[in-house]
Amino acid sequence: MSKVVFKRPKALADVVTHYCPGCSHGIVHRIVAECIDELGIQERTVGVAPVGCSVLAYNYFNVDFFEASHGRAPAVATGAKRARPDLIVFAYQGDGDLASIGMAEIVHACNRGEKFTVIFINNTVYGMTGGQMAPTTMPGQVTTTSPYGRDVNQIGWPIRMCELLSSLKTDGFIARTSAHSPAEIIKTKKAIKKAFELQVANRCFTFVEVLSTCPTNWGMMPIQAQKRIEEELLPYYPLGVFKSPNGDASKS
Amino acid sequence: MSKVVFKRPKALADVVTHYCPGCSHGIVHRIVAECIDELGIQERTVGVAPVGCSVLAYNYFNVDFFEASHGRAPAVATGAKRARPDLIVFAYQGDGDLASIGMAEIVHACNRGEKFTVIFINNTVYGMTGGQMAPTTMPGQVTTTSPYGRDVNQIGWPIRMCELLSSLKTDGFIARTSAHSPAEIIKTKKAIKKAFELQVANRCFTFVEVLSTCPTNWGMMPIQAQKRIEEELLPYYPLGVFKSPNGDASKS
Amino acid sequence: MAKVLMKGNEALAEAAIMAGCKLFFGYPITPQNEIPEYLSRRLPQVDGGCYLQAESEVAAANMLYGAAGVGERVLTSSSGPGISLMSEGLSYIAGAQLPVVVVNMVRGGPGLGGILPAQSDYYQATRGLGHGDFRVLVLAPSTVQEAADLVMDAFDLADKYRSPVMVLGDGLIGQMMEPVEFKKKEKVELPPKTWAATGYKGDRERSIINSLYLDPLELEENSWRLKARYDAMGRDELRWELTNCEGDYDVLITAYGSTARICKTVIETLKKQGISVGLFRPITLFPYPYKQLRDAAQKAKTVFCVEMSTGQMLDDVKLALEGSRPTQFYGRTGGIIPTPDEIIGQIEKILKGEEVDKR
Amino acid sequence: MAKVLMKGNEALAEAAIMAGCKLFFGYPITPQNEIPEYLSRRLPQVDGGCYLQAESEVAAANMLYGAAGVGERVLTSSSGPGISLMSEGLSYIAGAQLPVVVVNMVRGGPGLGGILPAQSDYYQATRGLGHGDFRVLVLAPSTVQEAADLVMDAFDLADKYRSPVMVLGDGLIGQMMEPVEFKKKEKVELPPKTWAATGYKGDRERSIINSLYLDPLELEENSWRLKARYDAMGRDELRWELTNCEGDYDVLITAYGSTARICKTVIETLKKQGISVGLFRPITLFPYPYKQLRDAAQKAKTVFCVEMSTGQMLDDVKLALEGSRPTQFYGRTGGIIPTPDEIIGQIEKILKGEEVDKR
Amino acid sequence: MVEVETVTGVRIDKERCKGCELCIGACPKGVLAMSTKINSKGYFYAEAVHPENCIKCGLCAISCPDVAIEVYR
Amino acid sequence: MVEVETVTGVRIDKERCKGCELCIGACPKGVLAMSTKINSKGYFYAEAVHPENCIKCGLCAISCPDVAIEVYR
Amino acid sequence: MTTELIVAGFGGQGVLLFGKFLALSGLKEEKEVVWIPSYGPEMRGGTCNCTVVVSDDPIGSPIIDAPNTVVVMNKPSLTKFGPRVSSDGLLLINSSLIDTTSDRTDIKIETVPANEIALELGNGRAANMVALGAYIALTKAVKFDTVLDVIRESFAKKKEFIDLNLAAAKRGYELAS
Amino acid sequence: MTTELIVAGFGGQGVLLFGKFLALSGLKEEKEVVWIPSYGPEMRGGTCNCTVVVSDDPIGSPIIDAPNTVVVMNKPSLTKFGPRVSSDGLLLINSSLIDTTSDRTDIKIETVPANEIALELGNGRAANMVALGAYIALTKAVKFDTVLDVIRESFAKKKEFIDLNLAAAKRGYELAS
Ligand SMILES: Cc1ncc(C[n+]2csc(CCOP(=O)(O)OP(=O)(O)O)c2C)c(N)n1
Ligand SMILES: Cc1ncc(C[n+]2csc(CCOP(=O)(O)OP(=O)(O)O)c2C)c(N)n1
Ligand code: SF4
Ligand code: SF4
Ligand code: SF4
Ligand code: SF4
Ligand code: SF4
Ligand code: SF4
Ligand SMILES: [Mg+2]
Ligand SMILES: [Mg+2]
Repeated sequence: MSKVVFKRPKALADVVTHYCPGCSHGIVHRIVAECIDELGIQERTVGVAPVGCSVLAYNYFNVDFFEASHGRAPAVATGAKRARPDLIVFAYQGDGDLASIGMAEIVHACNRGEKFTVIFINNTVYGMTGGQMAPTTMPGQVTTTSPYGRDVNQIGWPIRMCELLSSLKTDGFIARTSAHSPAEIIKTKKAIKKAFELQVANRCFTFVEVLSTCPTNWGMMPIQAQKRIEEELLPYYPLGVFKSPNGDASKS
Repeated sequence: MSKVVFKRPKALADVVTHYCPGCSHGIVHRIVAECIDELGIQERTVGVAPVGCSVLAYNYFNVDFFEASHGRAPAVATGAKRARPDLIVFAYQGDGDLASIGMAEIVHACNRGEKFTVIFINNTVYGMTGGQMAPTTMPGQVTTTSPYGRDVNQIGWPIRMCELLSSLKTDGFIARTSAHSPAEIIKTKKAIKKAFELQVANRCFTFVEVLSTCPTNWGMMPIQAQKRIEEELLPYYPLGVFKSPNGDASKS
Repeated sequence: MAKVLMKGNEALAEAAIMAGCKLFFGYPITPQNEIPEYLSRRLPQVDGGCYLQAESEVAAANMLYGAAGVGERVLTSSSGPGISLMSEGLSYIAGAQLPVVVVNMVRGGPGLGGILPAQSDYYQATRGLGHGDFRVLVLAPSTVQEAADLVMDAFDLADKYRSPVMVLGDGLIGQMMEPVEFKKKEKVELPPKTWAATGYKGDRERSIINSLYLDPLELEENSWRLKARYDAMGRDELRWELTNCEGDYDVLITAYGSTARICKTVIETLKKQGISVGLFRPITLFPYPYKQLRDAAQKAKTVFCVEMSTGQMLDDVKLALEGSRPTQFYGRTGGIIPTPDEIIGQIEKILKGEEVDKR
Repeated sequence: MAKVLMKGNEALAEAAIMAGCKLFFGYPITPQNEIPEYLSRRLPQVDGGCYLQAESEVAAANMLYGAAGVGERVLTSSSGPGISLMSEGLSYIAGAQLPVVVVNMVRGGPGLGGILPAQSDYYQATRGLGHGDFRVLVLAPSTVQEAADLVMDAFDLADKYRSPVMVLGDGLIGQMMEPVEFKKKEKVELPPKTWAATGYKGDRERSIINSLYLDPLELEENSWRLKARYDAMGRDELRWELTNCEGDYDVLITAYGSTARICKTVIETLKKQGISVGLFRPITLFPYPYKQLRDAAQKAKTVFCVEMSTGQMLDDVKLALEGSRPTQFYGRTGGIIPTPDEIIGQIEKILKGEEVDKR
Repeated sequence: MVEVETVTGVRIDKERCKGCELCIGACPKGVLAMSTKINSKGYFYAEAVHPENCIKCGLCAISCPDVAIEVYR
Repeated sequence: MVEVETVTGVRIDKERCKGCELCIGACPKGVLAMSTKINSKGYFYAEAVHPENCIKCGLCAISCPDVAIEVYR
Repeated sequence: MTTELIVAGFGGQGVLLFGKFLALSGLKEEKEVVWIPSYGPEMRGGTCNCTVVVSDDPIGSPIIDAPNTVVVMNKPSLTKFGPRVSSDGLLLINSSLIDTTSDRTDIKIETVPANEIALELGNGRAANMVALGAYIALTKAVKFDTVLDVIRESFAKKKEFIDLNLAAAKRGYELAS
Repeated sequence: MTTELIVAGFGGQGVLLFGKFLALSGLKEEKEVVWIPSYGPEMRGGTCNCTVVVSDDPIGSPIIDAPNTVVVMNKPSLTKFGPRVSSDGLLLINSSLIDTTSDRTDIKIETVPANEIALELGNGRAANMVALGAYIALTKAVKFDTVLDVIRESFAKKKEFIDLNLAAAKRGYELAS
C-alpha cells in the first residue's frame, strides 16, 4: 500500500487540454483544482473563463462554468456572485483579457470589493490570437504587432496590475507569483489557496497574478521560457503579496 | 488708464454657460482658457468635451473641439494627437465619465504616455443625469442611486484617480487640486498651466484632477458646497503633485 | 389593486419586482434614470434583491449574463448609446440562451443625439442588436399601464424562450405619468432552469454558460436552434392591436408605441369629419405580425407608416405587404413628436392622391 | 504593377496605405489579425503614419473618431464581437459625419461563436450597427483583388459622403491568397475637409466634431441630412454583378461575397448539365441595388437566396421583389461554407417545384 | 496692443451673474454684497457695495464661475 | 475512502505527455529523461530512466502542465 | 369633457406639482389622466413645464399642440405658451411676476397675483397652489374638494405643509370664483 | 486544366509552404490560383492543411469538396482527407510517417518517403519540398522549373536554405518521375 504524493485533483476534468507543450496554463489549472478539492467547495464553485488561450477552461474543471466575453469576466463574476452569494466564484483571465480590454472591469470589481477570486495569467502576450503585443509585453519584446520591439517611448511601460490594484483603498488580497520553477509553483499554490480561503470566509476581493510562459509565441522551448521569466520578467514584475485584508496576519 | 488685474480670457467664448450657479465647471473653464491665452496656443489647441455637465464645453472655448462619447475622451484625444502631433490637445472629463465608464481609456492613455492634457473634474456625483452615485462618491453620501448612502462594505471606497494613475511606471504629470477657495483656485491654475507647458514641450501625459462642487446635486448653496470640499473631501482626496516627469524640478 | 399615478419608468420598475426580478445592473442615462433610481430604493427591500450600478453599460450587460446564468431574473435598462454598448454582451446572452429583460427608453440618435423621445432604434432592436444570427423578442408599449404589463410578460417570455426580451419604449413612455394598476399575474408554467450554473453536484450534466462552439457544425446547430425559437415566437407570441378596423377605410395607419397613441387621436378627429382611417399597431416588433398587417391592409388603398424615425419599421411594413398595397411614410425624428394635426395633414394628402411630405 | 500572391487581409492592408490611409487603430481578433500585423510593420514606414494597438475595440472606434476628426484617413478592422463593441463609437462617427473605413472579416456568431467564415453580420452591417437614424455604406468583395480595390474606393466614398464605409468580408476572403494587382487609382475630386478640427485660426467657423444636438429640430435636421446622403448613395453608388444573366433562366441566385463565388461554380457546373441559372451579386449591400435585382428577377420563376447565415439578406431580396417573384432560401452558418454540390442539390429541388431544405 | 480702460476697481456684469455669492465669500475686504434686485434671468446679482475698500486683489474675479467680474487697477 | 495503490515512485502517463521537458528540469535527482519514441499524438515523452534515484518529492508532478505524472511513496 | 393644460414657469416654482395634483384629482374622480413633464436640456436653470390631460374618455395623443387651458407662472412662459392656447381657451397669468399680458382676443385671459398671495400666507413657495386654486375655480376641470383631498394626502408625511397649501389653494379659488 | 490540391500534415511540417509554392508557381505561369489555409481551433498543436487551386480559368468556389489531388504528410491527415480525393484523382502519401494506405481503388495512390530523403539530405524539415517535387512529377500541375525558380526567389534572403530545398525538390521529383 503506497501513499499518494501527487495525484490528479478531482476538480480537474480527466481530459487532455489543448494547451501547447510547456504552457503554464496547465500548471495553474491543476493548482486551482487542488484548492477546490482541498477546501471541499467543488459543489458550489462556479468558474468564469476568459477569451484567450484558456477560453476552453470550462472543459477542464469539474465545476459549473461561464465562458465570459473578452475582458468582462469580472463583470460576469459580479453578476453571478451578487445573485448567488453562497457560490464560490472564480474568474480566470489572461493579460490581454484583464489588463487591456478588461481594465475597467477588473479595477471596478476590485474597488467594489467583489467577493470572488481572480486568477490572472500574465504571459506578456496575446497567446490565442497568435502572439500580438499585450499591455504587459516587456520593453523591446518583439511580437506580431510590435515587430520592431515594444518602444516604451511610443506606447509606455508594461502595466503591473498588482501595483495598480493595490493602489485602491478597498480591502483585498492581491499577490503576484510565478510558475517558472517548482519552488515558485508551490508559492503560487499557497497564494491561490489563500485567495480561495478568504473568499470562503467572505472576506474580500482576491487576486493572484501568475507570471506564466507562452513558449509558442515567445518562440522558445518551455525550459528556456521559464528562464525568461526568471531573468527578464522578475526584475520588472516583483513577486509577493501586495495587499492583504485589514487585520489579516499575512499582511505584507 | 488702468491696468487689467482680471479680464475674461480670449480663449473663453463670450457666452453665458448653462452651468448652475456656483458650479466649479465655470472656474476651471476660465483657468484653461487663461492657460491657452498665456501660452499662445489657441490656434493649435483642440479640446475634447466629455459626456457630462461639461458636454457643451465646445461652446465655451474659442478653439476647435470634439464632443467625445461617454468616458472615451482619452481615446478621442489619442486619435487626434497621434494623427496630428503638432496640435495641443486637452480632454476635459467628469468623474462619472473618467473614473467609471472611462476607466480603461484613461488608464491606458496614461500608461501609453499619450502627450495630451486631461482636466478631471471630480464633483463626486453624476451631475448631468441628476445626481446619481459616482465611483468618487464619498462614503455615506446620499445620491439618487445610493438612497441609503454609499455603503463601502457593499460597493467599496471612492476611487482616487491620481493615486491609481501614479502607480503606473510611464512618465507623467499627475496632480490634484481643488476649486474651493481663491488660494486653491490659484494653485489649480498653476497645475493646469504646468500640464499645458509640459505638453507644449512634448514631454509626457499630463493630468490635473480638480475637486469641484455640484451645488445642485449636493443640495447645497455654493459656499456651503465649497466648505464640503474642505471639510469632507480633502481628508480623503489629498491635494498635491503625485507624479512629475523624470528630471522635472517640481517632482514631489 | 387600486390605480396609482406613476411615471412609466417607475411603473415598469415596480412591475419588474412584481414579476420576480431580483437583480438590476445598469448605468445612468436619460430618459430612463427613474428606473435605476427607483430600484436602488426598492430592490434592497426585496429578499435576495440586489441593485448594483455598473461601471458602464458594457459591464452591466455582462453582469446580466452572470446573474441570468445562475438562474435569477434580472433586468437592465438604458437608452441609445448605452444599448449600443451592450451590443456585444447581448449577443453573448442570446448565444448562450440566457433569459434577461432589457428596457430601451429610446432617445434621439445617432451618437449622443438628444434626450427626447424617438423611435430610431427600431432597426437595432429588431435586427442589428449585435453580431451573429440572433434576434430578441421586442415588445413596444404605448401606455404606462401597458409598459408595466409587458414588463411582467417579458420575464415569462424570456424564461420560456431562454432569450433576451427587449421592452422598447421611448422618452415619452418613460417620463409621463398615467394611472396604472398592478394586476396579479396568473403564474405561467415554465420549464425549470436545469441549465443554470449553480454548482455541479453530480446530479446533472455540468452547466456551462457559453456561446463558443469551435466546431462549426455545433455553432450552426446552435444558430438553427435559436432560429427555431424565433419561428416559434412568430407562431405563438405575436401581439398587435387594431383600431377602427371594423368598417371600411381608405387608409390604414401603421404605428407603434407613442406614435400609435397619437394616431389614435388622428383617427378620432378624422372620424368626426366623417373620414374613416384604420390603425394597425404592432405590439411585438420582433416577431412582427406580418400576416395580420397584410390582412388588415386588404381593406385599405394605402398603408401609411408613421414613425419617430427616418423610416425603419417601414421595411417590415413592406415585407408584410409584399407589394400588395402601396405604402407612404411620414417620419419625425430627433426628439420631435409628430402632432395629430400634422399627421392629419398628411392623410389629407394621401386621400387626395398626393405624396406625403418627404420630411 | 505585377500581380503578387497575397492574403486578403494583407492585400487589403496594403491597399489602404495606397489609398492614403495614415492611421490604424484596432485590436487583435481572428480572422483579421494579418491586417494589424501587416500595418504594424508598414505604417511606421509611411510619412505621418501611425499604427496603434488600442486597449479595446471601444477605444479603437473612438480613436478613429479623433483621427478622422482632425482630417486624416484612418482605418480599423475587426470581426464579430469587436464590431459590436464599436457600435456606440460608429454611431457617434456617423452622427458627426466623419469619414472612416471599417473592415469586418465576419466570423460565426452570435457571442464568441467561432472563427470560421460567416455572413451572419449582414443585419448589423446594413441596419443595426448602432442606435439612431444612420446607415453605413457597405461593400462586399468576393475576391482578394476586389477586396483591395474596394478598400481604395472605400476611402474615397467615406470622404465623399462624410460617412463610415464598411468593407464586409469574411474569414475566407481574409485568409485566402490570390494574385492581386495594386492599380494606381486616378485621383477622385473630393471636397476639402474644411470641417476638420485642426486648430481655430479665425479664418473659418470653429470646427466642432459632434453628434449632440440638444434642440430636437437640429437633431432632426442632422438626421434628414444623413438620410439625404443615403438616398444619394442609393442613386450614385450602387454596385452589383450579373453572371449568366444574358440568356434565359428559371432560377436567379442572389448571393454576395464568398458565397457568390461558390455559386459561380454552381452555375458553371449546371451549365454543363444544360441548366441555366443566373446570379445576382450585390456588391454594395447598403445601399442595396433593389431595382437591379428586381429587373434581373423578371426572367426567373424563382429567386434563390443563398447565404452563410440563417437568412438576413433575404429581407432585402424580398424588399426588392415586392412579391413579384417567389423566393427560396438556403443557408449554412456558424462557419460552414456551403459547397457547390449542396447548392446544386437545392436548385434541383427548386426546378422540381419542391421546397429547398430548411437548413 | 495696450489695454486702455478708464475704470478702476471691480466691475460686475450683472447680466452674467447667477447669484452664487462665491465672490462675496472670496472678497477679503467686504466690498461685495447681493443686490435685492434680480436680473433679466431672474437671479439676484452681486454688487460692489463698498468699492472704496477694494484693494484690486482679483480674488472675487477668479472665484466667479461665470466670469462676470473684471478688475482694473 | 483510503487510496490504495500498489506502485511507488513516479508514474508518467505517456499519452498525456506533450514532451515539454519541464519535469526533467524540475527533478533534483536526474530521474527523468526524454524517450526517443513518440506517443500517438506525435510527442516524444518523458520517462523515468533512473527510478531508483527517485526521492518521491513530487516536484516533477507539480511542474507538469499536463498533469501527466503521479507520484506515490 | 377633456381638459388639456400646460402649466409653465421657472424650475422651482412648483409647476410640476401643480400638474401632478390636477392629474391626481382627475384620477380620484375616476377620469382618464396623463401628466408629462418637460425634460431635457431646457430644465437646468431654465424654464420648466408640464402637460396634463384630464378626460372622460381614453386619451390618445398626450402631446397637445393647442391646449384649452394654459397657466403661466413667469414671463418667458407667457411668451412661449401664450400663443398656443386654443381658441376659446383660457390663459391664466401669474400677475405677481408677469407685468404684461397676451394680446389675443380669441381666448379668455385671467390673472392671479399668486406670489403675493402666497407671501401674504407666509411662504412664497405656495404660489403654485394659489394658481391651482384659481385654475380650478375658472375651469372646473375637477371638483375643488377633490383637489383639497389630494393636497391633504400628498403632504400626509409633511403635516406642516398641509395647512399652508390648503389655505393657498383656497385663497386662489376664492379670488377667481 | 484545373489542379485542386489539399496538402495536409502536422503543424510545422511545412504544408502551408508546399501549397504556397505551388500557388506561386501557378501565378508565375500566369494561371489563376488560390491558396486557402486551414485556420482555426484545429491549428494549435493539431493538424494543418491548405487548399490550392491552379487553373487556366477563373476560379469560382475556392472550397473544394473533392480535390483531384491530395498530399498527406501524416496519419491523421490520411484518415481525414484520403476519402475526399475525387474519383480518378491522386493521393500522395508520405510513407516516412504513414505506415498504412488507403483502400480506395478508384484513385491513384503513390508514396514518397519524404522525411527519410530529407534527412538524407541533411535536414528533416525539407520533407515538404521532397513531397512537392514528387507531386509535381506526378501531376505536372506546373512546370518543375517554375517551382525551382519559386524556391530560389522565396529563399532569396536565406541563401543557406536554397540549396537544401532545391535538392530536396529535385530528389522528390526524380523519385516520382
Ligand atoms: C471583443 C473581442 N476582441 C478580441 C477578441 C480576440 N481575442 C481572442 S483571445 C485574445 C487575446 C488573449 O490574450 P490573453 O488574454 O493574454 O490570453 P492568452 O491567450 O495569452 O492566455 C483576443 C484579442 C475577442 N474574442 N473578442
Ligand atoms: C454610454 C452612455 N452612458 C450614459 C450616458 C448618460 N450620461 C450622461 S452624463 C453622465 C454622467 C456624467 O457625470 P460626470 O462625468 O461625473 O460629469 P458631471 O456631470 O458630474 O460634470 C451620464 C451617465 C451617456 N450619455 N452615454
Ligand atoms: S499559445 Fe501560448 S498561452 Fe496559448 S496554449 Fe500555447 S503556449 Fe499556452
Ligand atoms: S448639475 Fe452640478 S455639475 Fe452640473 S452644472 Fe449643475 S452644479 Fe455643475
Ligand atoms: S478685487 Fe479683491 S478687494 Fe476688490 S472686490 Fe474683488 S476680492 Fe474684493
Ligand atoms: S461669483 Fe460671479 S456669478 Fe457668483 S455672485 Fe459673484 S458675480 Fe455673480
Ligand atoms: S518525485 Fe522528485 S525525485 Fe522523483 S522523479 Fe519526481 S522530481 Fe524526481
Ligand atoms: S512535464 Fe509533463 S508533459 Fe512535460 S515532459 Fe514531463 S511529463 Fe511530459
Ligand atoms: Mg496572455
Ligand atoms: Mg461628476
